[in-house]
Amino acid sequence: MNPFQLASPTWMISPIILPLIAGLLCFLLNRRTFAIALAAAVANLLAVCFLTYQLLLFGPMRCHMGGWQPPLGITLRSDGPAVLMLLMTAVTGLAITVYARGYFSHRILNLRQATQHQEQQRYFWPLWMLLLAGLNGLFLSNDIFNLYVTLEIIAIAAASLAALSGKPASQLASFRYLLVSLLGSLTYLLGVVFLYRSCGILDLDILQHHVANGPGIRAALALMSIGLLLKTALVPLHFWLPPTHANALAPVSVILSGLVVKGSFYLLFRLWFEIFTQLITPSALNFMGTLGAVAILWGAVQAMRQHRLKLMVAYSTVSQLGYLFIAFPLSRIDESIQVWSIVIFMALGHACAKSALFMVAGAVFLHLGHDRIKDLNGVRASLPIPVFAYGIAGVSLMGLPPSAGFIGKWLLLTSSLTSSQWWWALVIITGSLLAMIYVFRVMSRFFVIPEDYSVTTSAPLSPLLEWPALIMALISLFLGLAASWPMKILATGNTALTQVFPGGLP
Amino acid sequence: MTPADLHTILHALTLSLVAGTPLFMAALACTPLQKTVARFLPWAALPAFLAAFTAPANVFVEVPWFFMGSRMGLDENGHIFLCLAAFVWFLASFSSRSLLKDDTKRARFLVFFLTAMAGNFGLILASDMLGYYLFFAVMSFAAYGLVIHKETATAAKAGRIYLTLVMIGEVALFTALIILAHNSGSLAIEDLRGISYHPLTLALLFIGFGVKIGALPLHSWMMPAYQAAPIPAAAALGGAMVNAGILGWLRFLPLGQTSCPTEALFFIVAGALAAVYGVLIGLSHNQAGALLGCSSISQMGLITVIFGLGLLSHEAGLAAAPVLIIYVVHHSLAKSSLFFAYDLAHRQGKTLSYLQMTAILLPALALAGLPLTSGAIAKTAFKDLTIGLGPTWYGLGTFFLPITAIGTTILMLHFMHVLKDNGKRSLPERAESRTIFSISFIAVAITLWLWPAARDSASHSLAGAKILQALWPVTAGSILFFVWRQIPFCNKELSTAQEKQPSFATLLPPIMQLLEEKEWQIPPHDNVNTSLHRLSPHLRRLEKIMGRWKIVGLSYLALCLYLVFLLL
Amino acid sequence: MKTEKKSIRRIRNRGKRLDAWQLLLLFLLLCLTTVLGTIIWTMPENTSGLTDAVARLQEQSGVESPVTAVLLNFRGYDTLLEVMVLLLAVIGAWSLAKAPFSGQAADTGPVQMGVVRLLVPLMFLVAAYLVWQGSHLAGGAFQGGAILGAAGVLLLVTELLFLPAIPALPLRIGLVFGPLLFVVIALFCLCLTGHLLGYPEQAAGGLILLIETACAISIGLTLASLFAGGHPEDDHPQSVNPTEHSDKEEWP
Amino acid sequence: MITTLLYSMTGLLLFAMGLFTLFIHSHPLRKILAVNVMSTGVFLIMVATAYKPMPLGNIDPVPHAMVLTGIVVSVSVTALALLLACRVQETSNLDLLERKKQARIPEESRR
Amino acid sequence: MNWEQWLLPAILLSSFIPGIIIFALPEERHRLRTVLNLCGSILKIVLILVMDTGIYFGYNFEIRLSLIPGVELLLNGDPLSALFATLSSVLWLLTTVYAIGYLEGSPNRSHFFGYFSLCVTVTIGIALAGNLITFLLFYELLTLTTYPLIIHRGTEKSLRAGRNYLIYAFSGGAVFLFAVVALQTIIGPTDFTGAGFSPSFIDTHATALALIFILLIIGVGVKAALVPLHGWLPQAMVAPAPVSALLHAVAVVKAGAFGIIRIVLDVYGPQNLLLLGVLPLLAAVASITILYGSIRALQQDDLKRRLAFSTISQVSYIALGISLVDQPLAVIGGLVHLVHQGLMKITLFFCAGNLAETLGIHRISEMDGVARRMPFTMAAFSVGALGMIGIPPTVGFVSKWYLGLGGLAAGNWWVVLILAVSSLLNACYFLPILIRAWFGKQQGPWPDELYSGRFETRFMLLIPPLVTAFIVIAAGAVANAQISPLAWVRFIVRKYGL
Repeated sequence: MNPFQLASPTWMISPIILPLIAGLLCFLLNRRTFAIALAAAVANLLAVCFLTYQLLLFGPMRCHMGGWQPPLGITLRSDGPAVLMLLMTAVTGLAITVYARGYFSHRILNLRQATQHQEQQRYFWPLWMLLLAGLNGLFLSNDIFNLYVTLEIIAIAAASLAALSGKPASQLASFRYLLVSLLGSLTYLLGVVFLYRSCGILDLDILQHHVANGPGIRAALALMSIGLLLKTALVPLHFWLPPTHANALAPVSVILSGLVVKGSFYLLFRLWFEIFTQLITPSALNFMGTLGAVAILWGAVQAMRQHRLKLMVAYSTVSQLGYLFIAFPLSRIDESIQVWSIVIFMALGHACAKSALFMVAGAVFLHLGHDRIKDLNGVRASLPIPVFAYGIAGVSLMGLPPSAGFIGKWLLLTSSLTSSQWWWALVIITGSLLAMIYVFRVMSRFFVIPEDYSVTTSAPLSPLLEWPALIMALISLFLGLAASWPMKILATGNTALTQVFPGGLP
Repeated sequence: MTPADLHTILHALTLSLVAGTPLFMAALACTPLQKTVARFLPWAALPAFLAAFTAPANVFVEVPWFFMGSRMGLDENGHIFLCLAAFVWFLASFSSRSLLKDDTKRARFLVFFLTAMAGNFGLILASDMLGYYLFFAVMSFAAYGLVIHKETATAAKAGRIYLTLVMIGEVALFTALIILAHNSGSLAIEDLRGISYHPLTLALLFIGFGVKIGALPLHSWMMPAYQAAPIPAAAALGGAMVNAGILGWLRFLPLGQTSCPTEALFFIVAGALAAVYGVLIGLSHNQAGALLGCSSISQMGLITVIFGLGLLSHEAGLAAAPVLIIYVVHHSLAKSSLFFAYDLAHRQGKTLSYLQMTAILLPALALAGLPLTSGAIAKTAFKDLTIGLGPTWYGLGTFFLPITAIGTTILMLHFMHVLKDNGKRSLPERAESRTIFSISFIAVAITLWLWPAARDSASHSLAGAKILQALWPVTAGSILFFVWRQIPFCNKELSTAQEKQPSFATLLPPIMQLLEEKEWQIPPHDNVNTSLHRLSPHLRRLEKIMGRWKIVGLSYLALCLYLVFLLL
Repeated sequence: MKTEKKSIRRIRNRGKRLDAWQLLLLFLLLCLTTVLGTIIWTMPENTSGLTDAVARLQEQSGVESPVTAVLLNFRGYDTLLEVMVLLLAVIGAWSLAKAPFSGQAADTGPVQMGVVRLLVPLMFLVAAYLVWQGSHLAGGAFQGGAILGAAGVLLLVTELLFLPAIPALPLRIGLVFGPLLFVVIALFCLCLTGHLLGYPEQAAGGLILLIETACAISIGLTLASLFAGGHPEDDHPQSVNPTEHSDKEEWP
Repeated sequence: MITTLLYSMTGLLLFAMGLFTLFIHSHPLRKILAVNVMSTGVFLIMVATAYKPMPLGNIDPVPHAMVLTGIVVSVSVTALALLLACRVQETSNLDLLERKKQARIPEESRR
Repeated sequence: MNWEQWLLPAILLSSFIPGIIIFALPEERHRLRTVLNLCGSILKIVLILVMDTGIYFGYNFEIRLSLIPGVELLLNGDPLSALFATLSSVLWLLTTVYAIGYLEGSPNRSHFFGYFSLCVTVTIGIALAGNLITFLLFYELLTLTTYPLIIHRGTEKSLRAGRNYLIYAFSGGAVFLFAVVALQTIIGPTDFTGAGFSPSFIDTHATALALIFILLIIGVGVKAALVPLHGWLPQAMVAPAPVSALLHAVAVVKAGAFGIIRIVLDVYGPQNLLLLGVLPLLAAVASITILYGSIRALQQDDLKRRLAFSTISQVSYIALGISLVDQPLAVIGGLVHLVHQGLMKITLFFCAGNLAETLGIHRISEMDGVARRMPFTMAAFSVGALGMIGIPPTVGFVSKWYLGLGGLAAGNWWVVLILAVSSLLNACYFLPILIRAWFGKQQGPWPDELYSGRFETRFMLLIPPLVTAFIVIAAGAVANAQISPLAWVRFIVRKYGL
């Protein structure tokens, strides 16, 4: 079979291989690293678009690595959710790549520490490219052990990136992050062992049909879930996230908050709602939902009390992740499928909005040299575009229409009410209100223009720092208007989804 | 275009000119043309005259687009009232022309004066409820500007009282009209015939128009307002605008349609009390304007009584209506004449000559019902009405009417007395005011005698018994007045005693106190929300504890165990 | 006073006795272990895993050792990513700091020198053997690479080799060589057979050996680099002020 | 059978011990070691899984491969963690910093 | 795709695009900005008039965009939306003119006018919304776009006001969202059909539907400033005068009131609401608000605050009228007051802004004799104030008249009582202002006289209030004509088949 023809599933490897090669080249070569990374990011986006097109044409596909069929070989699979996550990663990734360029260029302008900043940039590109490859691998992989390896790639790359700024606080946070990641990975691996011991199968498709009802598998699911929860930073296991995300360099924060946490969550969700669906008990779903609810409230309350912009944004991530978990108990009624659309919308919306927020935070930081919320007065005048982006992204976080966050929240609310679990709806609504408070606490500062305000910073920000943020924010806003497209992708080949919406899909 | 069409158009044009001319002039007064407007001020009333004499009766022009569907036209009463109003306004504007020569607030006066005039004419033309209400309101509010024109403290106070009462009246009238419109299902005044009146409606109507008339509990604006307003404006107030209230009652009360004896009794009692009260309170004043106001209260009390009588029964109503008209014509002419006399005295600046005094005595004592005057005709008509109503009300005509006549005589003589030494300095244009007074004097003297509708009463009043009956109260009053003049303590300056008027502004403070700053507000806070601010350290500590490794371990293990437990 | 004493006691007790939280932790841990242990205990042991599948396809893998077959052929993709993990670790390590560099010449005694001289070539030899042996017995790139790495560590410990002193570019080439070759071969296979890492059956053995050799070298270098703990002196892009590092002898 | 169990239980115990150390001890080196012990425990269970008693035939090579991969990963992570710990130790006292971290406002970078 | 469909987005874009361009314009380009603003608003008026005509002649304007199943954006031009859209667009033009004059020479004008245009876009969006979700969308966006306007001055006070506004508005929005979702789970799509949902739902979900109705009203009641939810409005007075004018007359408060109308007439439908029996509650709240607002207004010395409380009071007339939904006359009164209140209140705010901007007068106690200095402004103010009291022939009377008739028709005498008391209270707090201004004697110099020129104030500031004041009288005087707000409202009511 010709691997280059239109219907070939082999195209699936391109989102993995392209950044991988780019990462190797970035490390190998000294010059033009940005060009390589940018090319890879663009190529990745094109590849993912192609995959989407393929998916819409031919439905879900599997790619057997090395031609070996499961159960022995490793399989990649592209289906609706995976492609959507890939799209999210690719778009955000491109924005991050551009933004990082602007960020580092701006910092290198500061001659005193130019060498250090150049070093940071030098290692940023390979790490970021490999991380991208790892993420894409995670979304595509259909093999439970291969997933472990991708998780590790992500963990190491992410921890290294988090420590990149070279400041003690970030290194400490990164160390902790690494340990937590390891703990999570090991717990996950232990689960894998249990699973393999029970079934002797690593391929998810086969597992899905061969899930025996034994305690081993259940323990495996529990262990894998806890490991992934740890990596996803669900309250009470979120302690590592805010310092890590807040102390990293701005592009890194964007990567960590926008993409990395989504990876582990995606895996967790897939395990629960695709593979081990039969094993899930209502009480377990409710338990996850409760944790999610606690996360929403706790994260929001913590975000409200922060004095630094980046910490606030980081805690908002903690809070927003909770929404993803609220989807768990709501799945029961709808046979666990509509829940996909909820999660996807929340995740997409959050990824875009949070990227924008961290980009703005980074721009503000570069502009002012600090990000203390109470001293942010008047930024509007000097940084109109980032402030605008902040506002729009904030709208998405708050779940106001027409953002993607709104669609997600709408679906959540609808599900919670149709299933007569209105208490989740209350939590969701409260969460949005708290989000409003923390978003606008900063927003109002941006708008105050003191009498004696004058732009004091030396260099004007490059457009590379401003526009990616705005574009991401706009995407998060208008994704809601274009919500039927993700729905269509999600539904492709998913018979269950079409059953849920008997009236037909848009 | 047929002649009929042409006729209709002409009719409509005339009618719209009636209110339109003053309005247009009012608009012009806002421009630099105000001097011209002031010069041509009397001409504003001319279209009204024209309409009153030429417009066919009971031909109505529908103006569906205006307001909420308007109807304009003149019925029989309308002709009379319009004529009367036009006359009074004409004289008043004539008189104010000179007043405005060098008034800095000329434009303002002109605007209010002309607007009030337009309102007054308009309401007479309006033959639908809302049109009436519209022009009534326009007139009432514009009159406020006349009352307060002098901008003195007393004027301000008079204005406040006037405005408060006008507002109460407007609201009451609004409510009454809504109820009427609801009950009749239409806005036309004719459609009110035959509907049943709730006592509440009657009460609201009483209040609504009673304010303008000065019916008893609502009278208190009259004295200060008549005193405070410039005299021509006061003449318009007392001679023309008061009639708007009467016309209102005439149109909206179920006079001659239904009998409502209880409410009628209320009208009668209130009117009778006002008739007496006006006199009594008048004796404590020694300002000419205020005195005329008191006299109006008293006279309007009598009119209220006539209304009360008319409400007693269907027949009574039919009988009362012409009496009312006669009385209104009489009163309004006499009262305006007195105002012009006051104006004359005011301007002349020195004591009036005996000829003048005698001339002024005519309208003054006409109010008291001196034989051979219009007052005698009106009172005769009144008396005839009471006689017609049977023994119950007979006493009203024979006993009560003379008493009020005595009172009025005293009051009027007091007025003359006050007038005699009122002027302090000489003002220009005495001649003009003399002319005006002469015209009004002639009007008072001859109108009712020449007027066909009053012919019966006129001839009645010439009967010897009637003359005697009318004469003795006047005589008695005069005697009493001179006696009263001799009693020293009665002549003290009483007029400064101002009445306390409970206005809404004074009623409200307690409520306001009650609500002061009770509004729920999120307490102001600088940085973080208050409660959160207080909680902040705790939250931080908790978050820190949750970040400790052993706590993390605990939660990790607990979650792990629990999940295993849940899944197993 | 009292609180002081208390705090002193607390400080003294720290590390010796477990406080309530720790006891609770221990308890929970025991519970979890017990539960998991019980599950393992009761787990039915009837699955043969993928043994049969591997045995069935062993022929086509091009190597005799089942582990190597799984590692580099059936699940070669895992290994590809795993090599990336190693590389990532190096990049991460390099991003953290510059390798410590004393700037002093090695003060090596004769015994040490002798041992090194003896051991390092031997290690190279063993490594080569392990890689070659990987195709039919236990062994392979990782094992070989580990030995190579150990040799590097030995050199580093004896300060005979200054990793930081090696010009960055060759070092980077060495590090990337294995992974890059792996990827290139994988893509090459893609062109040939239509599958990533789908070796043509006849060339499988050779290709696997090629990959293993390359990877072993890179892995060895990787491990040594990790031990060195940082990036070489001149590893940054367009140096603002390129500092000439002293010319120390690189090989004894 | 019993062999498998023995190895598995040992592995589990190692995992638990590592876990305990990771949570109780604050020194970074101990933590890193604890994680290593844990991973060793997991690998042990995995290897035990691969062992098949005679009737079933050969050992299972897949877990072997997995363990190999796992070891490599573990090595990489350990190396990175050690370096990170060193860096942290170099710049400041880890314990002190951890205790004070929340109290003061950390600065991302000084310009 | 035909022009009927594209007209609605075009209407939205006619202010959205200028808004975006204005954001991008540098501060100094005020001439271009002015041109853009005016062109946008005039174009919008033209388009809306086209729509009005089309609606009158029975064209169907509708465009839908389905997001996900159950969530559909629907723009729909029906007579009711035409009413609100026309009001908004006309007043927007005037406010724009006014704002250009008002902000002459002040900083951050790009920013201001950008949000200003967005705000109007969103308001028109609310008008054109064809189902509850679209309404919700624009309703929330309205909060967002007005917030920067409220805190435009950037002082601590305005920030506090802005924060309160946000908390109120978003809490309301959250409740609204919850209610909308709950409603949709029960009745399915919530398109504004004009008939409400099928009565069969009442049999099954009576309690839930009643509760949801209350929640919906709370949700929109925050913006409509119904009494326990009104706290943000007086504080929001720190905003510049054009913003206050916009907030009170056109955008925010009206959006809330419009929401109430939509919910009652379109979402639930009169019949269902009568069955549910929740309308008396709305009527009671509206009545309390009317009285409370008036009484609180009496206490204020700050002119804008007094006007703010007056708004609270006046807007509830709309709610009151709508709550008597079985009486067409009351509904007419409520609906027409939507327009009338807007006209009157915007006049008052323009005038208040003129006083502040020209003479620095903010308090009523400083207004003695101001009419002699600024006769035209005060004349306009007086017209507005008399309208508020309900003096004919202003538009205020027309609304009150219909409300009263409707109340009586429903057998609710207390409605008339409320109207009467409220009129008295209105008089109590407006007439003293007029008296001071016209007949008071100037006490010393004006607080902060900023302008002296040919006219009493800047030309751009003078024109809008005079125009609106003229409309206040004219629209009242020709209320019964073929083209008047009242006529259109009658058309609406006929369409709803009341």
